[in-house]
Parts: sequence; structure tokens; C-alpha cells
Amino acid sequence: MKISIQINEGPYQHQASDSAYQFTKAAIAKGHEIFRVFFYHDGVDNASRFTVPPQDDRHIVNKWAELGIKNADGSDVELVVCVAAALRRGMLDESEASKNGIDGNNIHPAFRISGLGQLIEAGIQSDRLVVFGD
Amino acid sequence: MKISIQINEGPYQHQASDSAYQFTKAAIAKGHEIFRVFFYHDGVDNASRFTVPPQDDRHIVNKWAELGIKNADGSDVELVVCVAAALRRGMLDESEASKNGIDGNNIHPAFRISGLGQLIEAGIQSDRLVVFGD
Amino acid sequence: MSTKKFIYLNRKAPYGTVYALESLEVVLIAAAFEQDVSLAFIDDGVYQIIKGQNTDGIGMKNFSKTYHALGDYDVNKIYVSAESLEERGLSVDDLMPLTYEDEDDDWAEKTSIKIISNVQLTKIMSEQDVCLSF
Amino acid sequence: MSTKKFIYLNRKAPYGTVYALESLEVVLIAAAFEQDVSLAFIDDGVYQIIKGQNTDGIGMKNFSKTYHALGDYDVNKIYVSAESLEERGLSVDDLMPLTYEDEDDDWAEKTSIKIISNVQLTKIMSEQDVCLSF
Amino acid sequence: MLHIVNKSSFERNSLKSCLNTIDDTSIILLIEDGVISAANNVNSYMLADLAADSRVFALQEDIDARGISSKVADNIKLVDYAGFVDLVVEQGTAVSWV
Amino acid sequence: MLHIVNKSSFERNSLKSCLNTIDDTSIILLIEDGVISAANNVNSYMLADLAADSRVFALQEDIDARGISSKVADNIKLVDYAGFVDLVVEQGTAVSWV
Repeated sequence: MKISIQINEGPYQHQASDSAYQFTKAAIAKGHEIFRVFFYHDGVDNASRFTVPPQDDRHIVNKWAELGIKNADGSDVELVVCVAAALRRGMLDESEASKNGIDGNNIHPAFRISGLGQLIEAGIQSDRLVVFGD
Repeated sequence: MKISIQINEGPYQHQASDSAYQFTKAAIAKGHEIFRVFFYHDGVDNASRFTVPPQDDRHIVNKWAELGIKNADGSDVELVVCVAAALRRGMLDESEASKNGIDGNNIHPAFRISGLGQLIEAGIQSDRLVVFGD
Repeated sequence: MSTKKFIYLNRKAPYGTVYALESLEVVLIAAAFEQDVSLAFIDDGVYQIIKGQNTDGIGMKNFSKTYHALGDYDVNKIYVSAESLEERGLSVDDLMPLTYEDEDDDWAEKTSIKIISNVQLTKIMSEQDVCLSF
Repeated sequence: MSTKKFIYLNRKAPYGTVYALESLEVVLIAAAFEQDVSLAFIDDGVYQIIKGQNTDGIGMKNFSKTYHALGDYDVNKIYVSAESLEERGLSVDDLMPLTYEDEDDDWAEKTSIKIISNVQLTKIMSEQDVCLSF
Repeated sequence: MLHIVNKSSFERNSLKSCLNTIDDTSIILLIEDGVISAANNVNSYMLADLAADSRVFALQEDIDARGISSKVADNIKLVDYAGFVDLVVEQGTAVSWV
Repeated sequence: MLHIVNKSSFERNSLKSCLNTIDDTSIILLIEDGVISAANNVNSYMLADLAADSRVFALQEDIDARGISSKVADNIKLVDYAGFVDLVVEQGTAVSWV
């Protein structure tokens, strides 16, 4: 089955991102396709490549970026960050940074900034959309 | 009177930072001294110089950094970001970035990263400590 | 693209958290996708569409007028929980008049708001393909 | 530095949000400042010090053992709400045995936990200089 | 002591918990979504008792934002941010029921 | 329909709101702090009725994390993350009461 995920909260403050990650891993292990993970609201903060958790704690950003996020057919799971939510929370990729005259960027390369339409499209294209939030 | 403020939530998602800002402005207008504003939990995200809100919306980070945050005697209001909370949420100044091998930093220069001891010290040195959170 | 039934559940008061605003942003984008869209205001979500909101004092953007645009985007199935209104001592007269022009009835202006019971809401929800709650 | 009375109110369950963990981090730092420190566990905060927490399945750090360090830091006024325990069907036997060594009594090991009523909590709170709630 | 409540009593238990620890000298201030509890038909019996005793305040700016100024119960005292500051100064230790 | 509740019913109104919209085919899954409502003495009458009808599930991993595995009411059905995925697949549209 084709499943998409929406994550509404940032890493560490709420369990949302951890739960979504465990769910995503379990879904892929069962052979389902994760069509898209859409990061909205404070969820955009899960995409920061500046994140430095304590050594004895999990690295949520890297877990999303590196581990187990390939579908059974080997395709990548799309990690999409809402651009409007990201900008007002200081999450920028190179293109948005240069557009807005900011000398730096912090979106991890495994994530992609895009519009809210990608969430709606995920709802349309997927058999299920599961939301994780506060 | 000497007052300190603790802010536990990031900008835009919760009203905490807005309320704290309005409170701080009003306290200064009344001649009180704001000893320290301490950003903890997701509150550290209020210090991001990457923040780009929509044109018709308030710029919370700049409001803290630039407007009305001088005490009646002309001294700056200290804006302190908890280092432990900041690192796990991808908020870095130059020094923390280089210590952790990250090629970039996003703390606005009006804010200063420091330890949790600064919160306790604020509690000891101030007549009041007011918390704004979720 | 196929057509699906989307419902947006708005459960939180405006301004205290960003969910009301960012939910509205989703709905307006969603309208462009020509899906079957419903909005439900339940619990404290009913405060999102109350008349006479004035945010001058809190320094935040008053986005309540944007709800009037929903009709122009053909979003005219707006459900409000009777039980939620009643618990809060509110009636339909306290709500902003949200309307649309009915193209099947010589563009007559009609109300988009329908006050529904929990039983009706249950039935409406059970018919949806995608349910996003904010 | 002068001595003040600090109380930390812990009201949230662990893991669902970070408040429990980051509150514990504050308390441990605070201990170094030799202030008069009390901790109160009320509402869902009582789950923070329940026995037998096992976080292997959720992929988060189990920090519950750190509460045992409180005694070593001379934090031994740990209040737990009787009403909150009772509402949740819990008793003191469900809690981790948090102890300290009493230097005035030949270093005898004693319990730090005191079960208190709302009336007692009200009195304790009214005697504090600083109250931080998490 | 000043008790600050920033959540709607419909959504969270924070006002209820706060009311458990009120003594004769405590004052409650409702801010942010907490002002919803200042509305007429909303406030609990216990809050109403305190309000009758002039010990419940609500932040005008947050009431205005939520469009409920005409709904506020008569005996709730309204303050602006300057009044909020005064309450913090006058009432001793502040506790925020976040 | 699958109703996902992730908050303690002591802290928030989300379980209560969810219960208002349950029909004969609805299933409830408790995750994160929501598992607190799976404990013996905690769950509401209405949740107990649904549980008796085998329609209330709780996530084992979240129960273990909170140290309440011995407290869970008998008729609550436990699932792991794989079981969570199965419920999403089998039960149609999912709604998260965040």
C-alpha cells in the first residue's frame, strides 16, 4: 500500500518525529511504499543539518536522512519540507537563502523544500495519510 | 524591580515568545530592569538569524534583537540561549559550529549561547522569574 | 488527478498556537487541486471563525478575514459543531458570515456554514478519504 | 550568592514531550548553585519516576535512572501528589525508590520521596521564591 | 502568589491543576488561550468563586484577539500588559501553569 | 476509520473529542502519552465499552517506555509498530487527534 506521513512538530521537544520514524521503518519492513514524508509546522526543524544531539542520544535528523528510508524497491523516501513553514522558522536551503539575502543555509541535503501542494498531492496519490503531531 | 524571563517555545508555533516580548516591553516601559531573557527548550529557535517571515507578519527574532530591548538605564537586555537545548535543535553560534565540525551557524549576534546555570543565576539575582511556554 | 474527499478538522483556538493559521494556508492551497474539501470547526476551533477578532494588542497578524476568501475558492462546506458552540456559550450569530455564490442558482449568495451535531460529524468523517486535524 | 527557595513542578509524562528530561537537566545544574531545591511531581508528572521504564522500543534515551543521582546532589525534597497518584491508580510502590544519605544521621540511607496532599503542596509552593514548571 | 494560566480549560487540565493549589492570597491571571476560561458560560464554579472575590484577572489584549470581549464574565478583572507587569511585581512569586 | 490519540486524557481533551465521533466501525489506537488512558483505573466508561468490544488498541512500545505494562486494562489490545501499520492499512482513513 502507498502511505504518506505528515509530521507537525520539531525533533526532541515532541515524540511526533520519533513515532513517525518508527512507523515509517515498520511500514517499509512490511513492504509498503512510503510515498512521501511531509514536514509541516515546527516539523520543518527535523531537516536541520546543524543538529548536534548529545553523544548518548539518537540523532533524529540523520536517522531520517540515512537509515532505513529506502522503500522495498530501493527507491528513496521523499522527505519534503514545507517552504512557508520553513522560512518563518529559519530553515533555509541554498536557493531560499540566496533569494532572501541570508548568508547561510541549514537544510540537510536529504530533504527538499517545496510547497504545501506536495502535502495535498500526497493525500491524493497515497492510499493513506498518517499525521504525527503534538 | 529586577525581572527575568524564561521562554520555552519557538517562534510562530506558540504565542509564548510574542507574549514574553510584549511583557518585556511593558516592564521596561514601567522602569523595571529585565535582568535576563533565557531561551530554553524549543525557545532556542527564537534566536535564528535565518528566520524569514512573510512580509505582512511580525519578525519575532528581529523584534527581540532590535526593538525596545534596552533597559531604562540604556543597558542591553541579555538574551541567553541554552547551549544544551540549542545543540540538539540545530542552533549554533560560530564557536559551537566549529567545535562540532558544522560548516555554518545561525545564532543572531544579539543572542548569546550559554549554560543552564544562567537560568538558575537569573532566578537567584532577579526579584521575579516569569515563564512563558506551551 | 483523481478526486478525493478531504476534511480538515480545526480544533484549536487561534493565536495561542499557529495551527489555525497554517491550517488555513493548507486549505487555500488545497482548493487549487479541485478536490472535494470540507472544513469542520470543533472544540476550541470554533473560536477561529468568531466575529470581531482584533489582534492589534498582541502584535500578531489578524488572519480571520482570510476565511471570507474560502467561498471564492469554492470551499463552501464549512461545518461547525453545535455541541462545541453550546459548551462555550456561543451561537451562530457570534460567527463571521462565511458565504459563497451558488453558480447553480444564478450566483445567489448563500451561507457556507452548517451547524452540525456530533452524530452528523461522525457520519461526515466516515465518508472521507483524507482527514487532517489541526 | 544568596540562597533562595526553588521549586520545580513536573507535570508532564516522560517521552511524549521533552519537558521531563530537560527539567531534570535544570535541576541537576541547579544543585551546583547550593540553593534550597524542591521537586514536585504532580498530574502526569508522576509517570516520570515510575519503576521499570523501558525505552528500547521507541528508540529514545531512557533517562529515568538519572533521578537516582538527585540524592548525590543533595536534592532530597521530592514531593509527589497523593491525589495525582490516586487518580491514576498508582501508589508509592510503583515509584522508583529515590534516596539520599543523611549526613546528620550517620549517613543513613533515607527516602527522598514524600507523598503530599494538594493542601500541603499549596503551602510548600507559597513558601518558594522561584517556581519553574515543566 | 501569581498563577498564570495560558491554556483553554476545554483543551488542557492546567487551570484545573492550578485551582488545586490556590490559597487565600493567590491570584489567577488568564493569558493567551487561557482567556477562554474568562467567558461567561465557561468558567468553572471554583473559578467563579475566586472571580467573585476579585482574584481572577484576564489579559485584555488576548481577549480582544479572540473576539470574546463581549462574553467576559462581569467579575473578571481585565488588565493590559502593563497591568500584567504590575501583578508580577505586586503578587510575589509567579508560577506559570505551562 | 482509525482514530489515533497521542495525549493523556488527564492532560488534554483529545480522547474525549475523539469519543464524540466514534461510530460502529471505528477503532481507537492509543500511542505516545495517549497510552496512559489504557491503564486500568484510568479509562473512561465510554472507552471501557469500546475496549470490551475489542476496539481499543495501544502501542506496546509506548506502554513499556512509561513503565505501565502491568497496569494495562485486560481488554485493551496491544500492538507493536508493525501492528500499528496493519491497523492503518486495514481500517481505512486515519485521523490523528493531535
